[in-house]
Amino acid sequence: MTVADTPDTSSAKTPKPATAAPSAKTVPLKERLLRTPVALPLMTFLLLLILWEAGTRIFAVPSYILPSPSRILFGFEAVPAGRWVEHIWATLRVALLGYLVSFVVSLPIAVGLAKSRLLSGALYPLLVVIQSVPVVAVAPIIIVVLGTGDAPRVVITFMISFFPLVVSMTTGLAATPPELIELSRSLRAPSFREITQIRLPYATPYIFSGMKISITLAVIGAVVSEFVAAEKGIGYFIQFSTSMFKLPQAWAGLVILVAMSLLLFQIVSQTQRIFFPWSLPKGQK
Amino acid sequence: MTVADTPDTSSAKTPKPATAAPSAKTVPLKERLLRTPVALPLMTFLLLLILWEAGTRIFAVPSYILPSPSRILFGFEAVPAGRWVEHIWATLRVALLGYLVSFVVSLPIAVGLAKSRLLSGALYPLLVVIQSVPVVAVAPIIIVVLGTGDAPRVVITFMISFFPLVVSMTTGLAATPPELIELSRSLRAPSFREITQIRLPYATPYIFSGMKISITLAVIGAVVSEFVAAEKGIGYFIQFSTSMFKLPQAWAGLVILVAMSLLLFQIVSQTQRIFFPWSLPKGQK
Amino acid sequence: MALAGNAINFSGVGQTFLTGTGSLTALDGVSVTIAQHEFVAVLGPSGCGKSTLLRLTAGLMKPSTGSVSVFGLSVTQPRDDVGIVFQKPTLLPWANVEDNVVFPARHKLGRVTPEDRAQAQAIIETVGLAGFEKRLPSELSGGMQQRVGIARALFLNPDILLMDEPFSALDALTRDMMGFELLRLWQASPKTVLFITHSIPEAALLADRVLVLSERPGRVIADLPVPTSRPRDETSLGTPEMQDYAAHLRSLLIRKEAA
Amino acid sequence: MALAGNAINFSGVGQTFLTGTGSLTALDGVSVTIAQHEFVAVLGPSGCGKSTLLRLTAGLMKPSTGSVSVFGLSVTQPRDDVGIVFQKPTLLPWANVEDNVVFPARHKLGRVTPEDRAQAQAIIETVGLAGFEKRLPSELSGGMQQRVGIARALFLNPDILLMDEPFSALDALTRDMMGFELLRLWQASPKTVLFITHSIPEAALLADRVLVLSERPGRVIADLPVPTSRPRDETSLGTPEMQDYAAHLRSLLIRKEAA
Amino acid sequence: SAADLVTYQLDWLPGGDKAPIYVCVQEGFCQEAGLEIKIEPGRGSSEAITKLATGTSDIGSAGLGALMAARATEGVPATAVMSIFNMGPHAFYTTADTGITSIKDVKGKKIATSPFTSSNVFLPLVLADNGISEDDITLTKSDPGALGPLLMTGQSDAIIAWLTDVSRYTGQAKEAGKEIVILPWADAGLELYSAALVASDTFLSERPEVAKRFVAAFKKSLEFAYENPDKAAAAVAAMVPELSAEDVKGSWLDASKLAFNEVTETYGLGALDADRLQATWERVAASQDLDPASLQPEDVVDRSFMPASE
Ligand SMILES: Nc1ncnc2c1ncn2[C@@H]1O[C@H](COP(=O)(O)OP(=O)(O)OP(=O)(O)O)[C@@H](O)[C@H]1O
Ligand SMILES: Nc1ncnc2c1ncn2[C@@H]1O[C@H](COP(=O)(O)OP(=O)(O)OP(=O)(O)O)[C@@H](O)[C@H]1O
Ligand SMILES: [Mg+2]
Ligand SMILES: [Mg+2]
Repeated sequence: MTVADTPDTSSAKTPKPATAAPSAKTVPLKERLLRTPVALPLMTFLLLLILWEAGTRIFAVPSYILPSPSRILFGFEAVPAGRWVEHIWATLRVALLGYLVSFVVSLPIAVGLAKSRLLSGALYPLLVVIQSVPVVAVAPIIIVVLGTGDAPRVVITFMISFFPLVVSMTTGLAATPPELIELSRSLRAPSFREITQIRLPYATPYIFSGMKISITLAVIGAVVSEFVAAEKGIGYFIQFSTSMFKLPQAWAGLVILVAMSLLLFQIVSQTQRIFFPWSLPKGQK
Repeated sequence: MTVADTPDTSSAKTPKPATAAPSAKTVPLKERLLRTPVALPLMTFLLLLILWEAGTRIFAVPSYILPSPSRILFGFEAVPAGRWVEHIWATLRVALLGYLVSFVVSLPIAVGLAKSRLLSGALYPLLVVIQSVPVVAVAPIIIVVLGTGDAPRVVITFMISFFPLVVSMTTGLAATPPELIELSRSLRAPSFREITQIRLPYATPYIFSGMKISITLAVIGAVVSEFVAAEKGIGYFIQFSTSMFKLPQAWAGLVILVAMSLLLFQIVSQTQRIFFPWSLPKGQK
Repeated sequence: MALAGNAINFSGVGQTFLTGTGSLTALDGVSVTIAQHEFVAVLGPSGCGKSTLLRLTAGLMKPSTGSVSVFGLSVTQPRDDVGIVFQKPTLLPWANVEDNVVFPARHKLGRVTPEDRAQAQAIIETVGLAGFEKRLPSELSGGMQQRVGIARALFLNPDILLMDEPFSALDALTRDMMGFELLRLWQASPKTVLFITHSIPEAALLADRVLVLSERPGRVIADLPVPTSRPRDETSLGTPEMQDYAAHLRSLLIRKEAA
Repeated sequence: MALAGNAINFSGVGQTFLTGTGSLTALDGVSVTIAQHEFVAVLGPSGCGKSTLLRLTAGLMKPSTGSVSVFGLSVTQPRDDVGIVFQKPTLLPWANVEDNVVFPARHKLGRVTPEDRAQAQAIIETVGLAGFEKRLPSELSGGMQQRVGIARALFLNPDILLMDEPFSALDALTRDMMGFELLRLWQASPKTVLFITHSIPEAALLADRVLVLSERPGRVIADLPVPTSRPRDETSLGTPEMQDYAAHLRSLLIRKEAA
Repeated sequence: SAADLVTYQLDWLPGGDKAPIYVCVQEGFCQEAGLEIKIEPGRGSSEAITKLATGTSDIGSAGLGALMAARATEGVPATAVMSIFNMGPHAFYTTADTGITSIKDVKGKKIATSPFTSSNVFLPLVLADNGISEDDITLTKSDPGALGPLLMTGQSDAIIAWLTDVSRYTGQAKEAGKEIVILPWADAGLELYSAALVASDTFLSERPEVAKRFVAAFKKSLEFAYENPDKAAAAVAAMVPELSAEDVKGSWLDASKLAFNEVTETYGLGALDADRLQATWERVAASQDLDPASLQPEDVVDRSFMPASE
């Protein structure tokens, strides 16, 4: 029998005993790095940037195919800061509004789907339909019906981002242990409290899993909606710059877009970490 | 205290006692309907079709805004059947290949994310980046690098459909009860069997939740990839017909697309129902 | 203690489940009456349908055959005056001990008053969890979790208390202590108790009457009043009368095995 | 039975957990030696660290202070020759009874031979689950699930068997039956057993030695050999010697309460 | 010997306005020139130019303005070898009931355009030429498919679209019971080249003979298509099953006016006149905010591949 010298290296899964409880402050560097949610991704990105810059230089990649990071940096200067802010705000506003609508609409739908098989049979296919309709095909109706303000863009964002929320919420709501449902029934509590006080909290890990997917889809949705109807926004800016062959500037837009997605994703993740720590799997608290 | 006459109406959640075990064959109509996965959605659709047809007729909606179902029917004739098959096959092939790639790529990534916080910190943001880059912006590189065959389209489909799989799989893999992980560790089983024999089966409900989202995204991905680069496929056909102002024909394509999504979604759902019945929430078996 | 009227009545109760591989009869022809304020223990081999009997009483399930009535009314849905301790603790993982205990108030009525909190505090002390009010269930041992479940069932001060092996996860000491505490509570504010257990001494010590169920399908094979009068204490079990009684219960359970 | 050499050795073992609200010492200065083929029971109040002690022995955790060794080697990771019965059944919900029992073979070695299946069948019969081989855990009662867990731990025929309240969910009958069955197995193929329980009679009936732990932080407050020789049966508990022994254990547990 | 394979890049999806290349294949002009053609649909001029620049395609149609911008900003290795449409296709479409009869009338009106059409960059110039400022109109941008509906439902007073779509919008107007009115920008002074035959520099330098043969065959096809619109339509419909000959014919007739007109009569078919090139570049530079000195328009073209005029 082999007995390893370094014990318990794979113990990330078990509750961590405080091996050195009194001197708990001397957390090893590796641990400290892991606890900073920013340092590690940042390092990855720096590495990628360097590789990218080197790659485009070594292989002399023409900038109309892939501009180097340094050229993209100049792309930011192409547009005054104020204009950037306008673009960012336009996209952010639509993404957040669409996300909100998705959430607000998904919740009752998921509750319905989880509680009633009749509804589930009738509604699920409809949701799949909405989810799978390409936006271009229905853009004319949406625009004719909703005009050209934020409304059509929010609806398009909703159409693109709501589905993962519904699926995750429904899965989560149905995953509640039956004993707790029996407890609720035995208390003869109103049905909505079974939802709000038992099923929803239990569904929290699932809901956040859906919210993480949806938030990035909401940004994509906002961008797609800008392809269809907009005169402002990062998506519009990227497409516009591309059609003008101003590629470094288009890539600058892309960088901002990606940063926006990352930020929103982090906000959702951190919301879960801070406000719903019990919903995180063990070892991630 | 009120005691209702019709007992136990909300007992869908508790294990169903065989109230009339001997005459179990006389299942009430409602139940029988619910067990047919086709009848109910079909009825919903018929109802919607009738409303749609009536609506377009009563309000005389011009067909360049919203064609009526009967006009869409004529849209199918615009193209010979053989050509439809070619289009469908082109889209289906790319969607399925992209889905497959998504699955195959997501699995090891999710395992890595679930097992290592270091990897998780470095990789998650990268995934969000890939997920949030609008395809149009990077399409030129993809096409230049991968040529004009199926490859760029499969990659685009992958980019659009892999994220929900990774998120759901990761959530699921981390949700395994710690006792079972202890059992695995106490057996000193190779780490991959902890994954294949414990974590993965436990993650099954989450994985299917992700797979349901992803399959419709794979279809969307195939369609989007056809918007960007293709000479065939339902997405191409819809885009083409729209740009030629042939709305009934575009809607015919849309109908086929939606049918394809529904079918694939059903296949995923039924796969879970038939092969992994224990992974379904109680009352849906 | 005065026994006034009937609290629970089973008449010809049977329960059959549909399983993946056929059907399974868990209970068959159970006819029993439990008087108000009576403390009835149920003994029986594992899988004989004890939990099922409790679920039927709670109105969480409808019998396949026969009928269950509580205070003269047929049980068709859960009632307000019934508290349940489940076989598994089934706590809310996100709520601390105190919040789990006051959960019935929050869940049923939608609000928690300071009186509720005071009441919860008293019960938490009774079950020996003082000082753990703010702990999450995941930070408690298995036995402590079960005690939270008991506290929660007591919280609404129900007329009928249904307990499904509430003490099986407790250590011997806590078990005895909780048993006597339960008796004290029961005497202070009289309740009808249906108490499922695997322990013959526990049944003999706590109950007025013990029902013994057969192996599946569960039938009542004995319905025996406990021969000793109350109040009882640890020594009560030592009397020859009680030793005989316990031996009889044991033999009933074993006889079934032989059959 | 010959006791050859030391199987398990705890020296100065302490365990401290970091919790959300500070740190919590579960075990403190536990120094005990268990000989090979010895059957040792551990008694102690709920939450005193019994499960923690077992986890340390299994190599699933490293002690904060002190060291644990098995067969003379410091425990730094799980070992092949240790079988564990967990406090919760922890079965695979998608696998039927038989597949759960043979799971250690499938999981450790990647394959299941016909001999494995035959072996599993024998053990399933031993734990009284014959006829339930193809049932899923969700179709079993709580007690039956726990028996599957015991069968699984016995399957690899380990030298050391760690059992965390294995019988607490069983009915009295099955409990006794399983206890004697465990003794039979232990005598037929000698094993070192560390047996956590809440039941004094159970500890006295099964063990060579009983360790009593104090309330948290758990310390060994007594280490008492059982006075009766083997083989034992139901009547063994009736002897005055054993009555005294049980009373002594009880007083130790209660004394702690008073303190 | 085997025919030379040439990949032809469309700047948009197949359609009537792309008839010449289909004629070249179907009527055998390309085959006669020893060429085998592979037609790649495109998604806009910039995308087509990128594909040509990277050598993914050999030659194709793309906006000359877009090529100039791509040259000025990124120096892409692609060159125009022949003009196809020598007039801008841009126009206002309106309906008779709006009372708009000239470009000057759009002042104060609601106008819809698609978000990324090249027309948008010329709009300020056209408006300025007609004494209107951008603030005088309400411009909304929406999906091309929505423009017709917006016009027909009266949500917009006019839309900006291309002259290649006359027959399609006329069809929609008919369904809506309205009469379409078209105000081409070229009539109001916007003189510029639009679609041109653009080739990859690699293609031109590595296979100049093939390029010459192709340009000649293409020119022949263009003329043939103009003279035989029915056959041109049939050629497209034969290769694009989604299109019927009637659809194609309408849009080819609309489009061919951009290739055969008074400019053609003056300079000849396919010609790239230096002055008109300069005018085009000035317009492009002004509209896209580029330095006029950053490009010599002559650098963008290479007339040596044109067949000597008969
Ligand atoms: N929902 C269900 N579906 C199918 N079978 C069930 C269901 N619930 C219980 N059973 C079966 O009914 C029988 C009785 O179950 P029950 O839980 O009432 O037993 P029990 O007497 O409480 O057992 P234990 O003492 O082990 O808790 C068992 O054999 C069990 O497998
Ligand atoms: N992972 C952990 N994190 C924090 N505290 C823990 C952890 N595991 C156990 N504890 C605490 O350590 C103490 C001892 O736990 P343990 O499970 O060993 O008790 P036990 O003696 O087995 O109790 P029981 O008889 O109720 O099962 C308890 O107070 C428990 O709350
Ligand atoms: Mg039970
Ligand atoms: Mg324990």
